[in-house]
Amino acid sequence: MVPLSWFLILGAALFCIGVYGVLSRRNAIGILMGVELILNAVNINLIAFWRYRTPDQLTGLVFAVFVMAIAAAEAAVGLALIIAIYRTRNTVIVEDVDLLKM
Amino acid sequence: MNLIGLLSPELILLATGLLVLILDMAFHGKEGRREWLPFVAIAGLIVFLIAASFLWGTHTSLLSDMMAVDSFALFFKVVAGLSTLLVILASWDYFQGKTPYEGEFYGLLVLAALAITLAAASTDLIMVYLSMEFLSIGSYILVGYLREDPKSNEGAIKYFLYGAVASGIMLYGMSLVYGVTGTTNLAQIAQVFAAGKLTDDMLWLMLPALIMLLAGFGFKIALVPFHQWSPDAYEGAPTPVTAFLSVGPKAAGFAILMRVFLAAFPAFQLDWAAVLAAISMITMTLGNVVALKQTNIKRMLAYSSIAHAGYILIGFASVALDSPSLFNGVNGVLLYLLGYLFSNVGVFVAVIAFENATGSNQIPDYAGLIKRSPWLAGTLFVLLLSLTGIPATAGFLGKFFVFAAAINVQFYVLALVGIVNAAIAAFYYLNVARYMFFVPSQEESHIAIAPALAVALGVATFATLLIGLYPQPFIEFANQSVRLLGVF
Amino acid sequence: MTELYDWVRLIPLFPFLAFAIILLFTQRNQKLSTYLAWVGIGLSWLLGWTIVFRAIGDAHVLEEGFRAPIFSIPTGRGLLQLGFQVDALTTAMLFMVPFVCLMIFIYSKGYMHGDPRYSRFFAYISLFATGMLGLIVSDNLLLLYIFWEVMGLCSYLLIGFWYEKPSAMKAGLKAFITTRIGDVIMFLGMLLLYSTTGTLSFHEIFSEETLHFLKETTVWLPLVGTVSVAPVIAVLLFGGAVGKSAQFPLHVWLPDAMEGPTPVSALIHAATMVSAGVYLVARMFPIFALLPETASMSVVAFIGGFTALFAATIALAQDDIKRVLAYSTISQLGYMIAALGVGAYVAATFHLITHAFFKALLFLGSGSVIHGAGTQDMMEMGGLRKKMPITFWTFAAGMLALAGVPPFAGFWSKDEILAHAFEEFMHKGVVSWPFFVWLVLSLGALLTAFYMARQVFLTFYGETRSHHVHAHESPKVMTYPLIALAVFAVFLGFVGVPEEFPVLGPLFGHNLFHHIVGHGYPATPLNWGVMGLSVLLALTGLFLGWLVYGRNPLKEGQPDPMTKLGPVYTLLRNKYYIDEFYSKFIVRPAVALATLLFRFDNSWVIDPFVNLVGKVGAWLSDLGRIFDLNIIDGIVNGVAAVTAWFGKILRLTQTGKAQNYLLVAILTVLLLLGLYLYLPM
Amino acid sequence: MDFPILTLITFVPLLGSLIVLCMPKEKERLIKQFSIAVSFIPLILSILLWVNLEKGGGIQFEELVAWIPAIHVNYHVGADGLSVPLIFLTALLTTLSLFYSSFTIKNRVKEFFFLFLLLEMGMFGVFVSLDFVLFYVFWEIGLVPMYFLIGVWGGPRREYAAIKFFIYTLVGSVAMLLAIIGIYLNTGTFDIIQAAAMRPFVENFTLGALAFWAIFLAFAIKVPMFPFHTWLPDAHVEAPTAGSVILAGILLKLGCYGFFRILLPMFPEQFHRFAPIIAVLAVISIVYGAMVSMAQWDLKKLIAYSSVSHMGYVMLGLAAAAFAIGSKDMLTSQAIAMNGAVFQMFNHGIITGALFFLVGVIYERAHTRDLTAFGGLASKVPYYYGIMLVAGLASLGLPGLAGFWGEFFVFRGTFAIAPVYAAVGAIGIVFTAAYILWKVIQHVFLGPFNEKWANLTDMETYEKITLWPLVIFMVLFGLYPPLIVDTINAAMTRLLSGL
Repeated sequence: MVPLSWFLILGAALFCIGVYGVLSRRNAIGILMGVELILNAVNINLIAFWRYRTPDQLTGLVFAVFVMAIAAAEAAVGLALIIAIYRTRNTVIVEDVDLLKM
Repeated sequence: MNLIGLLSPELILLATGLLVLILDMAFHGKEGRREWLPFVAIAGLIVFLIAASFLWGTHTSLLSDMMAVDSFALFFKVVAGLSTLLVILASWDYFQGKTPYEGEFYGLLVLAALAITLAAASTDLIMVYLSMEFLSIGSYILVGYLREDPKSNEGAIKYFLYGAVASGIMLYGMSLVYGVTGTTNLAQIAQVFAAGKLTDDMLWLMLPALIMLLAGFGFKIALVPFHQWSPDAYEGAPTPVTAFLSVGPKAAGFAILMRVFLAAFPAFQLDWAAVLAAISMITMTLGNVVALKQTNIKRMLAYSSIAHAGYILIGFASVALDSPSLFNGVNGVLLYLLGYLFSNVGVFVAVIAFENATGSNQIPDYAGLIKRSPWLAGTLFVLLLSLTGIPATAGFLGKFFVFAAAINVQFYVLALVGIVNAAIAAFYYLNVARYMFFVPSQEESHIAIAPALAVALGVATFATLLIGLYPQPFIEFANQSVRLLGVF
Repeated sequence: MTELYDWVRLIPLFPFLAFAIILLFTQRNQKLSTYLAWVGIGLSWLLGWTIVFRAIGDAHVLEEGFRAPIFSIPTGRGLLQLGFQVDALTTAMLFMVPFVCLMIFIYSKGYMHGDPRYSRFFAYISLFATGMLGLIVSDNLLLLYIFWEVMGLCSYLLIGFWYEKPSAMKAGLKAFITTRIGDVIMFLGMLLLYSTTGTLSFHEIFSEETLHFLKETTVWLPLVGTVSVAPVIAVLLFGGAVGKSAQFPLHVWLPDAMEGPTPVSALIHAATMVSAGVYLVARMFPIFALLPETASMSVVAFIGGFTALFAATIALAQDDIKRVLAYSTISQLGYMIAALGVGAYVAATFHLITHAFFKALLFLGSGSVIHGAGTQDMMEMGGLRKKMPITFWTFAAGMLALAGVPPFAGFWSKDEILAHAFEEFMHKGVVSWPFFVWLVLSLGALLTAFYMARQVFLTFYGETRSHHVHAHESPKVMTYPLIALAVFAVFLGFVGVPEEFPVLGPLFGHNLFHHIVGHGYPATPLNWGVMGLSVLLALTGLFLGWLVYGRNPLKEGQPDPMTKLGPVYTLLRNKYYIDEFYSKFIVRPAVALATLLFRFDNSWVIDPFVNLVGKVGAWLSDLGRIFDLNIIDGIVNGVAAVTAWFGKILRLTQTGKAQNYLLVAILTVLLLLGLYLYLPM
Repeated sequence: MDFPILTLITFVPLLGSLIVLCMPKEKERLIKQFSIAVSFIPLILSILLWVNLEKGGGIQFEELVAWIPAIHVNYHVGADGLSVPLIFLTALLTTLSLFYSSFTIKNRVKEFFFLFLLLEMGMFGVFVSLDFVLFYVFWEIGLVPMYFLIGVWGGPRREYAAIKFFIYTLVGSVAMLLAIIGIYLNTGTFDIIQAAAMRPFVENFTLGALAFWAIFLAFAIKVPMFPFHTWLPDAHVEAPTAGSVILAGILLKLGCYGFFRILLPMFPEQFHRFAPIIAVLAVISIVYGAMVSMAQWDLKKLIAYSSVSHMGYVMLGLAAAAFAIGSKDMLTSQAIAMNGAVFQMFNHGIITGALFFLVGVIYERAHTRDLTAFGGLASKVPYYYGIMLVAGLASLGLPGLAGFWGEFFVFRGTFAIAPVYAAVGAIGIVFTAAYILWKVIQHVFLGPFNEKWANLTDMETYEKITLWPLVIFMVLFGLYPPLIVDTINAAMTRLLSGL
């Protein structure tokens, strides 16, 4: 069957794409998506590790489930904040949001 | 003690938080402010503290080793309770006319406190993650609480984005840890390493894992270079929230940092201690020197709190739990946090009082404060002295212990950088004092302090001096709390 | 019965009390102040002479000395004992000092009459008397030094007594600082002595074993190397004497000291300050003479001899009646020092005493002249003989004494010095210091006689050379002291007549003076040749003086014949330009250096340091900001470039600010990662 | 110890200051009178202290109460022949300063007297503390009131001077903090006496050297010694009269006291080894300070710099004593040097205190301190002239006045141990005479009268009352030194024999 490392590589790749997205997206929503990618990379890792190392304990699965749940909550809050910004500034382009600096 | 008993503090907080939210909702749209809402929250917090005090001395774990009930957790329960209490007092009439949703604020604050207590108690990576996210999400909302205020929003969004990514990275690290050890329970992780049956390539994975964890914790504590969200968030957030952020999440971050690293990764102490020492030097230096130039007191305090994170980290970087001396590092961190809690929140309370009266956060506007309100100036000065680390104040005790810890493990350089920073810090704290006392102001109008603020200020100042002058009980408390479950 | 000697403690106390009371309470009441001062010094005088006359008959005291301790200061486990004493030398001084002081005190009443700070004057001179009396009765070097300094202070106060006059003010300061320089050297000598022997008490220092110990001990000096300690101590102490006794090169303060009221000049030049220097050398003589072959004696002999001649020459060309006397004082002190330099201990002391009397007389006389004539410039005087007879006759007596005409006091003492020097020379048989001293001093005798003659003729003979001089005799309160002193100036010499001297020798108790102070020192044998020569020189000097100034006295407007000497005259008149030299090469550079240092301190120590703190702080803070903004942006842009590189696939983007932060975080993670991977574990 | 006299001395001022804090600030008369009254209590007690002190009895009047048992920190106070005179000096100068200020301080009276009493407590605390932490606490507490005294009631550049003073001292003291911890970790006690007895650093010289220099820095800045003196001119010049008096009179002594109480007993080996360096710095301080003050035209600055010079004597004596550690036959010279140093500390307190008061007196009237602006005042203000003359002469070490003995003993002790240093240092004596007599006396009082000051008034009664005690002490100790040397000598001999 497929070796563990393939999954890990997939996870790593996904993680990097997520990070890149986070860094490169101008749109706050886009960044949020990048974050989601990162979390999914994590999930892949967790599941893979669970399956290959401790299939008899559910730790990995449970962890993954929690991550998804939290991801959802996080996204909700994030979107709320983005909307608030949009209300006051009419933009979701993060680099325009720079009132606060030294 | 049964499960309910052991969990009672958390449950009480949960109940209080929900109760406040519900009450707020129930009475929504009614005329006038609901001044009594904070009372509910305060009452709840007091009950919480009392309940917590019953757990003194109990050392056990529950929820299948997800959570610990130990002195360490207890200590942070107290920290969380006290800081939240003070912040609620501070925000009493801050929101007047600023937002219609005042009630929720208190609810959220209480729940954030709950998050802190959970974070400090969690002994499993999953639990760590959950509690941290709980705290983070709460914090995001609090920072962005003034929806109409663009600055508030901006602070929130930056905080959020940074936090989301940071937790993502941390999480990736956790997944690796899990992968290597096959467990998420801190104690078991430690056992795995102790057993030493791991292959090298497995161990190799631990390094990125640890670093990623560090990134996550560093974000919470606002360690350089994971600090950059904090000035913006601090400045943007409503001042009471800033006060809370500068203490609560920091404390939680340290709690988790210490518990995870001490409980799960003692095997790697040499590695992470070195990294933490380096980070702590950078952190305090950068925080202090950047603070020098700030003219907005909130921003100045933001950087000063970064610097303080650096000092605190000295203690943990030079942790030596098995050393015969009293200065094992951890108790230094705890004492520092305790003193810092009162001093820093106190300073913020004073800032809020000033802001309420003048609407300004600019340091030059503090000119002639001694004339306008001697007590405000006096107490603020004492608190600033404490932050500077002058003896007879709480701040000195903390510095004393962390420096002692550094010397104890012969981290002389670390201690040296520490004291140099302490001297630099005096510049900007004294600068505020200079305006308050030396510079005459054209504005002579008296500044009235609302009773709630007065109480908060009084408590903070008193506690600062008490800890400074009679530290014995607090030291014992800290020494007790050093006992983490699973660690000796 | 030693009780009497115990009273010696009181001798300095009386004038001190007078000083304190006057200064604190009776400033308003001039009469009362005067009488207080008189009573103070008077009591000291009575007590002093009582002790003297008892001591003269008391061989034990004269040889062993009697000590009256005051208090002791703990020094670690030991004690530093301070006290007073009576011994031979003290007795001799005690005979002179209080009496001369008393005379001057009385005289002052007339002289200072009507001065706005009349009372304070008497307070100061009382303190001055305290200083001198204390000095001569001290039984240890430290106490001596203390009183020594007290006198320095008084000289400062009194010379600058009319401080409204800038010249007086400056003179006071000059006197203090100049003597202070000498004092510091002496201070070091004292320290060396103390730390070598562990004691400062005279009778302990001069005890056999200590002297022996000093003989043995050596000290390492930078530049010089290891030398025997005694001469070092001696020379250092001598530094103090040079300052106080106005010997070359520290003599410059004394002529300027003429700015003070004349009684002060009398005090300083006759009874007290300057004699203190000689007294010190005489007191410490055993140390000087411990190793005669070493530098100690020769230095003393040279300085003394040189000064004696050098000052005498300057005196030739001065017009100020007091300045002439001032330089004669310096010269005479040179005699004493030189005498000590050739070991003529007794002779030096003898000259010290006699000189004190007649010099006091001369100064008070000149004061009386000034008081009468209203000027100090001899060129304006003349013909005062008739108008001020008493002053004239007394002054003349003093003059003859100073010139060394027999049988006046000065003759005997001076002759003893010369004789001793010559004796030494004969004894050695080689041309060395004694010869030099004898030669120089004999020459000096000639000059002395000449300039004194010049002074007298210019002042008292001929006609007054200035229309606004309307002289009158001074009041009795001033003239009586003159007479009293004149008596001593004439007869005092007889106490020191050499034993062999026909008639007079036996008549006056076989050199009484030598019996008092000279035990342990061989009496100088009478030497007719030397004596004859010195008399001859003195008379020649007087004759020349008469030739130039007496035969046909100077008329108004006539130039001083001295001017015929041309450049030499100018040189002498300007005192060899030594003052100018000092101010140019010592004072100004010192002040300049101080200013320089201050500049340094102000702009190179303080400012940079603070500005460093400030600037560095600001700079770092900027750096921090740069770090937080620009550098990060920079990195970002760099990364942006990198992304642009494989942005062929993805759309080229530039990052937003919030993302900068994230970028830093992630870069850090990667950095740490890299570190760990490449650092050996 | 039946009667907690030291505790009373230390904390009565604190109590007083708190009471002052509670008084309404309109009641200025009351505040002033009350503060002065309060300051008399420690004064009387300190006299009792001196009277009851058993000479050579070592540490006495001890009080030992556990303060922070968790880290073995005790409230441990005590006094001996070294500290008692300084305690008395502190009490005396504070009382006089308060009295003087009650006439001269016009604005923000309440704060002034509150802070001043606080300051007094801090100073007492340092002199009585026998526990490092306690010592450090008081050491730092003294900083804050002085910071305000300079910053609020000071001259034109007061803010700069205040912050400079604070930062300099802070830098020093934080360094000391590390050393204190180091000592604790080596000895397991914060007790100064015990720790010293344990000789923490005999086996580890290098570590000891580190700690030594750390503490040295703290004290040297306070003294101040040559390269660290630069905060002093500003602080003195800007501070109000009373502030300068206390600053010069007491705060500088804190540093010297530290050298005697902590550095010498704790690090004999290191002190011995580094004595040459310290001696050189001391000599530089003496000569350099004297020359620089000779270059001043601002009266106050001149006296400020003279302090650098005079404290140099103290350090010289100390360094000399350290020089001879180990050579037993030097004990006498060592003791003499140390006696001289301590005596000099005391003298400098009264003399320079008096001088600063006198500067204040003239400044109150003329509103200038420029020496060139005066001239010939002697006949106009004879009383002032007289006092100034005495103080000045005492300062230049005229025998018969207190100043002489300090210098004499220092030089005597030093000369026997390190002659060259003493010889070079002696140059300072001449310059001191020069700047006192030439700059101060001559430019202000002598010469033709400057008509500008035609209506200058002589000293007021309150000014006389302020200055007489100091003058009396100058003369008293000048004429009969055993009065104080007995006390000091006993303590010093004990201290030295302990090394």
